[in-house]
Amino acid sequence: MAVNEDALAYHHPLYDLMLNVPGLAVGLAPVDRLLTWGLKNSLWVFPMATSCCGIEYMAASASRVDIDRMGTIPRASPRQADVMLVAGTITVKMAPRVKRLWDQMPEPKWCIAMGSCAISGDFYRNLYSVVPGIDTFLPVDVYVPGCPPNPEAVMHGLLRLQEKVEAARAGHPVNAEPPPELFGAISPSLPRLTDQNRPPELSEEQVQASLTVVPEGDPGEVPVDLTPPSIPGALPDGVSTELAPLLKDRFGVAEIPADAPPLVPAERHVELAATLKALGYRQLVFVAASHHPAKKDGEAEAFEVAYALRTVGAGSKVASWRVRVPATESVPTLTPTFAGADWQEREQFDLVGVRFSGHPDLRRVMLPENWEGHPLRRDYPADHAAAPWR
Amino acid sequence: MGYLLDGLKSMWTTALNAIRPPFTQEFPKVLRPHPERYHTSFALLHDETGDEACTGCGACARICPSQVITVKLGKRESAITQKKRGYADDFTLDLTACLVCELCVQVCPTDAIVMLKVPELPGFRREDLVLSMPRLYENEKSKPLGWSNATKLMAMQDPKAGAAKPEPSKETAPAPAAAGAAS
Amino acid sequence: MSGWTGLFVFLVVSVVMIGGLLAAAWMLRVKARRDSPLKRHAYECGEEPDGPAWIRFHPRYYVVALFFVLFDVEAAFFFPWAIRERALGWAGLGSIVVFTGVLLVGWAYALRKGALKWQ
Amino acid sequence: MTLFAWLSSILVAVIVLTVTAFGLWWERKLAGRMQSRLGPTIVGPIGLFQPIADLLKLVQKEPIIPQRADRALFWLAPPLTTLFALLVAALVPFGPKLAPANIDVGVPLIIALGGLALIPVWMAGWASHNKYALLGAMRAVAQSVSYGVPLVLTALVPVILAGSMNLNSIVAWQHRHHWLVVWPVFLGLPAFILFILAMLAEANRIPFDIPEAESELVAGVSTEYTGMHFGFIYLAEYVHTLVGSAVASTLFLGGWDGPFGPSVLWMVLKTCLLFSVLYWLRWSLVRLRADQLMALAWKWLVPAGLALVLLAAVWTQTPWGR
Repeated sequence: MAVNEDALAYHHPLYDLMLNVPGLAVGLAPVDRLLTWGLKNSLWVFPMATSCCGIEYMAASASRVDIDRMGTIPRASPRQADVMLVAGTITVKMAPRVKRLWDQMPEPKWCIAMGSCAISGDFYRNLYSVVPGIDTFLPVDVYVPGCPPNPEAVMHGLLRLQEKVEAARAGHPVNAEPPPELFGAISPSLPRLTDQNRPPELSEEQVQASLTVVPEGDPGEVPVDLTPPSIPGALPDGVSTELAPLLKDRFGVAEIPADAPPLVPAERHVELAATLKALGYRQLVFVAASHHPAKKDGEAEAFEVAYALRTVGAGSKVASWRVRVPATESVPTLTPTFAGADWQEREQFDLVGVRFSGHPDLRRVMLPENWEGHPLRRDYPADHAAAPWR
Repeated sequence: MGYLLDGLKSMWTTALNAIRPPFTQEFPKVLRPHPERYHTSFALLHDETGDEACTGCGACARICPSQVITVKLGKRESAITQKKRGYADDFTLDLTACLVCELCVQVCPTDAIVMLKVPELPGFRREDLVLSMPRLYENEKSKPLGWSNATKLMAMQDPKAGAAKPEPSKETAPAPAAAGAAS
Repeated sequence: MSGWTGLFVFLVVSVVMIGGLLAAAWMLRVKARRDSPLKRHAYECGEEPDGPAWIRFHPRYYVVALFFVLFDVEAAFFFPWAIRERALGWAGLGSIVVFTGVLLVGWAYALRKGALKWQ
Repeated sequence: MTLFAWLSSILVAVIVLTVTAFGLWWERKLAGRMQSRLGPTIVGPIGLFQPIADLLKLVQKEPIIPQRADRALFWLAPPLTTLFALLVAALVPFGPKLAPANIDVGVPLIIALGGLALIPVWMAGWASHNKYALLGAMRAVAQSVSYGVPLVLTALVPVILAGSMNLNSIVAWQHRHHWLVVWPVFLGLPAFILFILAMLAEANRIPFDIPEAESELVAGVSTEYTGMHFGFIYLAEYVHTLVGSAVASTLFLGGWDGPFGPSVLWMVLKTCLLFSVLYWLRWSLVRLRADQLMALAWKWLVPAGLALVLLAAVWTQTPWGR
């Protein structure tokens, strides 16, 4: 009846008109109650289940809790759903998809953030790739705490949503003002959609953030002084003994460290890989790059890339080495020798920013195309303002 | 043919299921009994003297993997024992990012923080899920407390005692809010 | 004749009922205050729609349609025979057996040619 | 006569729609029990008002027409699916001569109307301008077209035995002799099973629901539909199944014929029973692949249908079937 026009994201055009006819409003009161009753008792769910909370949601649909009892059925298409149940970590790459699906749902619609990851990003919330709470870009109606919440909590969340639907239609929306003493208690303290003092254009910005490249200043000015760690000898067992004479005799490597793979000159390492492949090291296990920022003693910024190969079959042997190049130079690609190096090198380019010369398709593989910077560089700030959705 | 046989078999199964009593426990009416170390929400306790058990040492805040606990240390004289000691001037547990991993309970030197057996109510705002100090002490009074606290968990790990540990009683009624309930 | 009148009346009633539901839906529909430009994009699991949907389809569907035209038209011939079946006696039966035989030869030929291979 | 037509039409249409609505509830209840759940319990007594709540919710949803859709077709298709599915109900006799339309060419008309219901499905799929919807519509058409042939052939069996295409006469014949599934059992039972299979395929129900296979096609034809328009597609599917089971019980289970009591009761009883069995099938079986579906129709059901027709013809020529 007394639908609070400003509190809801939708309105009934014709129904509102009818309410303005004198005398009709009284007659329509039971109709309105009936409509609200229908609205709150038929909440069809669009499960936006991305990780472990999704399993709990499934359990909620299954026999023990059975949310079908309250008329909640899952719909595969957002067009027919009323509630988006975000269950799981939403990454920055996923967020535009979630937003699009949310937009494609017809009004009236609601959103339930299930579990810590959806509410706040959980302990990934300062990570470069995770959205710190879906309420930075979606209007969330009910927050279900837990990590993950148990199936009963999902149903409880839906029951709370019913309360909210009813209250909103009755004209007193339930989350009007947050208690002031709790401001700032939540970290990271990012503007949320429900914040009163949130600039309205922020939402639009966040939508656009992942759709277009936002020009930003150079983020690489943050002073970071960390001693470059040596790549740990991750492969203590089974490291090949035939590697040492090979490196000393043919590749002129002077010393072979005990706790790290030997350093090979960048221009020779493709040849080394080919030689090892001929010796039976047929599988490229990993390509792992690390970033070493410039140090105070004059050592220039550099990248180290570690490679590991292994023989296939029983009694497998491992051969690993590393390559160190200044940040301005590139590492020759291993793609012609090992086809599997293609994506692994792309990944290192994506996350660390190492360039591989001769690589056939050097573009981002994990992060969105418009991502700025390389998040695993040591000078990449943890809470990067330029990262989308932040 | 295989499909036909399997189809008949599955039809038999569903028919049997249909006449069996269903598993469903009707949630708002019937509550499933929770285990004693059920991980949900938190409460701060009073010690046996009736004073606040928390000394504000911040061990929980340091161990918390997702850094949701903020403790503000204050030193003052106790109103009950008249001794000067540490207190938490402010204690906030942000349930929105909590992992419910129980580490804070395990490290607490004074058994001040324990878990509850009932989950926190789903909230309409993020702020509804922030457990401020009054709410944490309120939880002690009004909600059933879990079995585990730091002392009991430590005792479980004592090699001399072995794995033998007093299995908690099966009562599911809310524990009385009396001081020392968890010591 | 009366049967057809009944059918017509039923048609009118159904149209009115369905129209009534439509009218109710039109009257009670809600409207969003703010429309997102993404709302009216085609649903493609949250991705940008990739090209138009009105694309060319595999011809296997066409073959099924051809099959249908063949058999359904033949099946329609059965009806006049079916209601007069008793009166026509063994002679009618013999002729329909021949007809079915010819049909089945065509059916076997099509199957042999792999008309229903779904690849 | 006209008054009777109006009254019976309104009555039948209302009853079919109501029964369908509560059929939805019944299905969810049954599905719940088959999965050791309860099904709807909260909305109304034993969840009985669940379909009403769903309906009230659906009429309030915001209608969305996709950007590149064919607007007119998109709007028109879902009401038409319900209309065509509903029209068949006019021909089903609920008692001796008790049908809104008692037409002499009943059997072919039913099959024709069932085939007509295909057109709005295709309209919906095409107009949505959505790949899932189009693929779903494509599959729906291929499937219905394939299963139309065995449907026609199996419906011929009662026609041959009764010597009439009027549904009322067919039931009357069963009343005079036996229900078709009872005797001649070697004709009636296989024909009945074949008819049910073909009818399920026409209504796109499991195990023949590849047009809307959730795991691959989201929601098939109805992917882009919101609110009441989706409701119409949803409703049509159930009306189709309900009316289909009414037709099947008319043709093979003796329709309104029963040992005692009013004829309408028997008809309703048989229809609801068959309806429930179809749900039982739905919640027990897995769906077939598209090629298996086509192979089943063309390699097995069509020849089997032809054989049944010929067998029925031979039977009527023998002294027992005369």
